Order: sequence, then structure tokens, then C-alpha cells
Amino acid sequence: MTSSALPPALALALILTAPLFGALAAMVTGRRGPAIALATVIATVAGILTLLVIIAGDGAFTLAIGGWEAPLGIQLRADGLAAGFIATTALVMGAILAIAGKPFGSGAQERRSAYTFWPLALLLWGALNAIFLSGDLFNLYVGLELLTLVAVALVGIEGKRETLAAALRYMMFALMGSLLYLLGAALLYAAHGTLDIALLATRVGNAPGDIVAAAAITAGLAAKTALFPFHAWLPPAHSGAPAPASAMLSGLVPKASFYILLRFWFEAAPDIAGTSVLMLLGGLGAFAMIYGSLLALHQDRLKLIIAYSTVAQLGYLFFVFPLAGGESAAQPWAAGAWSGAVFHALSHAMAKASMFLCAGLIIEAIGHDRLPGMKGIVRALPMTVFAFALAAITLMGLPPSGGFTAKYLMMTASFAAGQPFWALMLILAGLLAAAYLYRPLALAFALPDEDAPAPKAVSRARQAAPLVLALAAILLGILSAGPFAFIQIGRPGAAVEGLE
Amino acid sequence: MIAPSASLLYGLCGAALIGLGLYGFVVHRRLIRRVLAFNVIGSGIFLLFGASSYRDPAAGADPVPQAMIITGIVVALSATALALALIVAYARLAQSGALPEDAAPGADDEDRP
Amino acid sequence: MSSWYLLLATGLLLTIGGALWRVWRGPDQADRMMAAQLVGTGGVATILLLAAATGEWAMLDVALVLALLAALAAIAFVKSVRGAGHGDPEDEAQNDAARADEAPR
Amino acid sequence: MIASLFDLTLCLLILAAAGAAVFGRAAFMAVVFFIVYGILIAIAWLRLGAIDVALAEAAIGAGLTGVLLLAALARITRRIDAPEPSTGPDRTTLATALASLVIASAIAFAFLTLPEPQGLQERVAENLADAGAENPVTAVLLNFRGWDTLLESIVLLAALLGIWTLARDEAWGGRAGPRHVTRPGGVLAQFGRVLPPIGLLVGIYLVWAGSKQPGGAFQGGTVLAAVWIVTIMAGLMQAPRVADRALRAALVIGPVIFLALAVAGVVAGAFLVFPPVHAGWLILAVEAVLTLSIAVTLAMLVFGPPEEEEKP
Repeated sequence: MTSSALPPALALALILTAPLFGALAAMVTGRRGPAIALATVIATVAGILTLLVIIAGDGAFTLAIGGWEAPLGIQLRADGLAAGFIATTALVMGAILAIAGKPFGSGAQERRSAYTFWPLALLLWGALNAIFLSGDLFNLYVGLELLTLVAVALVGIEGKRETLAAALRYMMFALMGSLLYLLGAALLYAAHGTLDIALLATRVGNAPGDIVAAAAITAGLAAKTALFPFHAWLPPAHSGAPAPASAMLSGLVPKASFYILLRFWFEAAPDIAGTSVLMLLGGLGAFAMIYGSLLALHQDRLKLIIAYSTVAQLGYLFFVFPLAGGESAAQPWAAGAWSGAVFHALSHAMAKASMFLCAGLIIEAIGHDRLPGMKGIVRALPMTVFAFALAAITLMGLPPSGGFTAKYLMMTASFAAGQPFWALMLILAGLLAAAYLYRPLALAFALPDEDAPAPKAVSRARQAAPLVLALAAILLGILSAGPFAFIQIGRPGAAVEGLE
Repeated sequence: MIAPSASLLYGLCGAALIGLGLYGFVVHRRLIRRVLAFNVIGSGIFLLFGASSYRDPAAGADPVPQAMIITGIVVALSATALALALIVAYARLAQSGALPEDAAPGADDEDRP
Repeated sequence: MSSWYLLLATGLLLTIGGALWRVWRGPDQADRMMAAQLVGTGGVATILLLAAATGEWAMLDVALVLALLAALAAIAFVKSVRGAGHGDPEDEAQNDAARADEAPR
Repeated sequence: MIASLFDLTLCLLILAAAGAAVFGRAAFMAVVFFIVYGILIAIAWLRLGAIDVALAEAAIGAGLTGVLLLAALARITRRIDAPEPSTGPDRTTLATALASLVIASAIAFAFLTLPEPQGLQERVAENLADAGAENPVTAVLLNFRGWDTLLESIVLLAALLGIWTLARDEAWGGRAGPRHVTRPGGVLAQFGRVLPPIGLLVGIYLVWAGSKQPGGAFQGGTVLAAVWIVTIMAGLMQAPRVADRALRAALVIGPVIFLALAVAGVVAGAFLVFPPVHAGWLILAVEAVLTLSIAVTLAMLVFGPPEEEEKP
């Protein structure tokens, strides 16, 4: 290795280990959570900036851990897609950790939830980074398990009866999901002697073992991404946790399993996909979209609306499979559909995290999140309501947000592919999102009830965190050309098709 | 008659264990039984994995799957420990060993502490 | 020679089968746990025979660990019968939980 | 031929034990069957040439998991062996049974039609000289796939944090788990004196021997954890307070040193490197601290969250 290998290795080492170091330090010291989180953010962001510069300049690269090349060792893969997810995660985590200082801050005595929140949050971050950089299916399994256990713990952190039930329900789905994923990985190794994604791409065929493995991996990851019909665990789990935890759970955690699905279907096993399977995945996504939206319309608690909206929004991530997978993969529209889905995943991460943080601030101000109580909240929390509105624009897919770019790309692809059904579904999704997000917004601007108690004040600085996230989601749309080119770096097939 | 190899027998045994555990996981309402079934499925998968890497006894067992299985066993233990602690904490508050949607009337009598 | 060891080991497995049946039958919790301990002992013996049959003496470590951990399971059982951390096998106090075993009456 | 007879008998026993663990009506019986099942699976691993896995299964599958299940069962129900209400075969159970059968058959079919094995035995053997451990499994765990192992040691801590969050707020900072009382001079107390020294020796031996023959940090750590659990259950010691700094340091020391080593690799332009010259002692050192952390974490997983406030 030459000295020029130093910066990439350093960047990856910082991104992978800083959150884990932070988590372990927080686990020992107990009452220094916020300070440790700040140090972690600084170290990780330094690594991410280095990584972004390297990838933008020299393109994607791999790093063999310990110098052991695949199939013996584990390869880290840093390409545009990985860096995009890592950067978005850092932004979202930064905002969440900034706002979590108050509810989980340190008092004179160490408190239970104030103690466990910080190491759990940082472990969640570490697990996400490990997943986004890994190029090995078994290593991804370990990362996914770390993520799952941490997420379950965060769901149950309030320790109430309903949240424990939500955590248990989530755990049961997640356990099943990991087992299925593990089964698939075991079968793939047995057949091909490797679990490296790049090597598998050249070896996976259409043998029965490969098909069973692909089915198991897909079903397992779909359960973890809460794809219909495995969605039942999501709304109670995401709405029951405290706001900073909800923001992580809804904005970031399902993206990890979706990311692995994306890697698996488009890189490890691109040839195995039959049209019917891809159609099934897209169809389930469409069901999830309609089902989640309709239920979101019927909720009268803000956090439940946001949580059901996640079911819907995760649903149309799956439109990417019929549009860009299988026979479509070689077509010119595949790049657009693929990028659209990635844009959607990234902008949803920011917007949804922002919304949950807003909900948390509203609860802080009025003590609950029942819709009627939100009347006139705009007077007390103008910045929060503004952030909520901006996030809503992204989720509805209105211009100029990142959500709009995502929908535009996917709709163009769906017309080009001669599958206008998906475009129709995307339009419907936007309309439904507008409908269920209109209610809380309208109430926020309504006249408050005469006898309503005055909301508690929330500091401007804390209201800024969700606003930054919502603005970032809008900026992703305005500046979409840069990110669009960036996430394509290192994508298999991107070089052949060229960029628009 | 050709004797079946160890790999073949244990591999099929693993597949059968996965099926057994799957059935138990879906049918049982009491959470502790589902955790048990989860562990049966897990060890079935490990057995299948181990058997498939021992198909050629002359080459010896492949150490890479062995390491992965050890990792998997530890991960399964972690998940089991957390799940059981959640079940205990939930049972303390809800007086039930099953989730609300699964708790059939009269079925949770025995779970009262 | 090694086939003899394996044959013996197979015979041991059959006795383990007998112990399994006893775990199923019960009727007391203690009976079931004792039968499980019997399986543990049978398992240790089986492993010793396997080690002799194959000449892989590292297998003896597995037998050692199995024997040690079986004791742990037995202690955990004794503890679990008597709620909240108390319990001693010689304790004369009533062991309702252990006796009220075959429930439907 | 006799070997096949042995394997067939063992498979049938395994299936019988698993079936009883799944179908058995009483939860307690199911747990006992699961413990038995773990013992049998450990023997199966020996037949598959995987002594390291057999050790892990004997220690974790048959040992610790069984203890966890027994303890949980005892805390959930007073009458711990009350049978589940018999529902009888209805339409859903039949459909589930059918679906499970289909899935198991598909998996079996996939297994039978696997292509020629192309394992990594040779590649591991070629690189073993540079790996710092003679036991190939240890070499894979600590060196070739060390990143998996590092993450896995953190998974254990994540589970512990998750368990600790389940404590009641008033109990936070107190001693983990219920307080154990035994009659001084009773069988259990004696047991607690005899077993630990032996276990301590076996645990340390397993870690030390792990670089040459089957064994290693996880197996040794589990045995050491078992020793500590026995001592505390026998009432000879009390479980530590979760706010105890020394305890917390012991929990994280292994992963911290492993992580530090991973970052140190940056100097060589890589991540998590064991330089071949120093690999031998480095791996032994990492294993030693990892064993400590694993043993403490596993024991704390079994003790559970703090339950009562410390009384002055």
C-alpha cells in the first residue's frame, strides 16, 4: 500500500468507528452523553467530508479489511450510493442529537433513559454506517442485527405497556426477517463459496438454491422494511417512541434494509429477477401506499399520521424493482428509476425525521399530540410549523423539493418503460399525502380555542433542528443535478448508459 | 448399498428443523414459545449451513462458515436475551405472556403472575 | 476398532432416547429436569466415545464444557422453581410450584 | 455404515427433541426439551467436523440460552407449567403446517441441488501462516473476518443496553437482577464453592488453547460467565450495580481495544490489520480482553435489569 491509500482508509475508519467509540464512551461515563455525541458528530463528519471529496475526485473504491481480499476477507465498498446514504444519515443524526439534549440531558443524578439513549443512538448510527459501507452479505447480517436490537430497545425506551408491546411486535417481525436473510446468505455461500456482493454477481445463476436464497433474503428484508403485508409492527413502534427515537426509527432504520435490497437485486443477483417477482414487489408497494395513506387519513394523533405515512412512503420505494430491475435493467430509463428511488429514500429520511422532531416539539409545547389540541399552534411555534410544512411539501412530492425530483424521475421512467400504472400510483400517492398532511397543517393555522391552555415556550435553537432537515430536503430538489451525478458514481452499468 | 453421508443427513435434518420452528413460530401465541421456535429455526439454519460446508469430508470442514455460525450463535443469544427481557417486562405490566392481538379470552389466565 | 466405538455410541444414543421419553412423561418438573441431566451425562459419554473413535482428542473439551454447563442449568432450575432468587434444594419450605405440575385437575 | 446409523439415530433424536420443544403443551417442558436439543446439536457438530461450533453450541445453545429461558419462564408465571389451552387443529394451524412443510421441502430441495462445493479451505490454509493463529476458525474469526467479530461483540452490548432500558426508573443504578439468597452450608452454597475454580481453569484454558486448537474468546467467555453466574446464584457474591464504573469499563474494554487496533491499521493504509510479524501475540491479547468483556456482558445479560433500589 502506498501513502496515497491513507486518506481513503482514514475516512472509512473514522466513519465506521467514531460512532461506535462514542457509544462505548457514553456507556461508561453515563452523564456526558451530549458532549460525547458532539465529539462523535465532529469526527464522523470529518470522515464523511473526506470521503465525499475522494469519491467525487477519484471515483468509487473498495478497501479489503485487514488486507484480505474477498472471498477470504470482507470488502468495504465506498461508492456514490453508499456515500449518499452516509451523508444523509449524518445530517439526520446531527439534527436529532442536537435536539435530544433536553429530553435526555444529564441531571445531578444519572437517570435510566438519559443513560441508555445516548449509547443506543450512537450504536444505531454506527450500525447504519457499517451497513452502508459493507460489501459482504454476512457482514451485512451482523450489522442488520445490531441495528435491529438497538431499534427495538429504542422503541421500548419509555417502558410503558403499549410501547413494550410495540417493541415486542417489532422484535418478532425482525427476528423472523433476520432468520430468513441468514438462510439466504447461507445458501448462497454453500453454492458459490463467497458472500462478497461483487463476486456473487459473477456467480449467481438460476439454480434452485439461488432462487430459494433470493426469495428468503427478499422476504426477510421486506419484513424489516415493513413492506405490506409485513407492515403491522411499524405504526405503533414508530409513534410510541420519544420523538428523537421516532425520527431515527422512521427516517433511517427502514432505509438500511431497503439499501441492502437495492444492493442485492441490482448488484449481487441482477440476472435472477423474473418479471413476475419484480411486479409482485412493486404491487405490494402499491398496496402499502394506498393502505398506509388511507389509515393515515383516519388517525387523530399527529405521530400516528406521520407513522402511517411512513408505511405509504416506503411502499413506493419498491416501484424501483419493476422499473429498473430484470429486463428493464439494460434499458435507458433504468438509471432514472433507480436514481428516483434513491432520491426518494434520501429526501424521505430528512423530511420524515424532521416531521417527527416537529411532533416532539409540539408535544413539548402542548403536552400531547392529539389533533384538536394543535389549533393555532403556529403562534407559539412558527418555525416548527414552517418546518413541518416544508417537510410536507417533500412528502407530497411538490416542486422544488427532493421528493419532487424523485417522483419526476420515477414517473418519467414509468412512462418510458410503458408501465404507466406506477406513474398513476405516484400521482395518487401525492394526492393522498396532501390530504392527510393538510389536516394537521390547517389546524395549526386555525384560531385557538378560547379555553385552551397556553402552550409552553420552546427555544428557537431547538426549533431550528427540524427546519434544517426540512430545508435540506428542499435543497436536494433545487440542487438535484449534483447529487444525481454523485450517486451514480460506481453504479454497475452507469458507465454504459451515461448520464443525462 | 451406499451409506448416506453425514452432510446429507444433517442437512436434511436442518431443513426439517427450519420447517418445525417456522410452524411453532406462527402458531404459538405465548411469546416465550415463539422465542423458543426462533431458536429452533436458527439452529436449523446453522446445521444446514454447516452440513453444506462439509460435503467433501476429504477437504475437511470449511472454517469460514464455522466462524460465521459461531458469530450467528452469539447474535441469536443476544436477540434471545433481549426478547426474553422484553417479555418479562411486558408480562409485569400487562399481566399477559402474549401480545394483545393474540391474547384470546381465557387463554392468558395461566400467565398471571 | 473405531466402528465398535461408534456402535457403542449409537447404543448410548438409544439410552438418551429413553431419557427423552422421560422428559416427555414427567410428571414433575423435577423429573423432567433430572431426565435432562441424564441426557447431558449421556451426551458427555457419547462425545468421549466419538473422540476415541475418531482420534480427535480436542472433542474432550466439548464434553468438559457440556458437563460444566449442565450444572448451571440445574442450578437455574432450582432457582426458577422458587421465585425471586431464593431457593435451596434442602429447603424444607413448600415447593408448590414444583408440585402443582400436571395442571388440569 | 455404522457411522450412518449413528448419524441417523442422532438426527431422529434431534427432530424428536425439537418437535417436543415446539409441540409440547407445557412451556416448562418445552424449555427442558430445548436444553436437551442443544446438547444433541452439539454432538451433531462434532460429526460435521466443527469442534469449535460444538463448543459454542454446548456453552451457549445448551447452557446459557436454557438458563435464560428458565429464568424468564419463572418470572412470567407463577404456575410455570400450566399447559397452553388446546386449540385443536383449526384451519389456520393446518394452513401453517402445510406452508411450513412446503418451505422446508423447498429448502431441502435447494440443499440437494447445490452445485459442487467450493469452500475456502485452501485459501484459509494458504494464508494461515500470516494470520497469527494456527486454528483456522480462530484465524477467520479474529483476523480474516475480524470486522464481523468486532461488530458481534458490540451486538452483545446493544442487547445489554436494551435490557437495561427495561429497568424501572426507581431501580436504576442498583444491582442487576434479583437478590440471591441461599442457606449457608447448604448444597447450593457448597456447589458455588466447588464449581467456580474448575470453571475458571476451563475457561482460561479454552481461550489460551483457542489459537492452536478448538476454543476461543466466545467459548471461553461463556464458561467464565457461567462461573460468575453460579457464584452469584449460590449467594456467595452479589451482582454488581449497573452504575458501577469498574463494571462498565469491563464491559467495553474488549471492543474498545479491538476498535483501537482497527483504527491503527490506517497507518498501513488499511483497516483492522494484524501485521503478520506481530499477529500472534496481538490476537492473543485481543482475545484476552475480548474474553473478559464477553464474560461480563453474558453474565449481565442473564442477571437482567436492576430490580430493587439499594437499601442503605
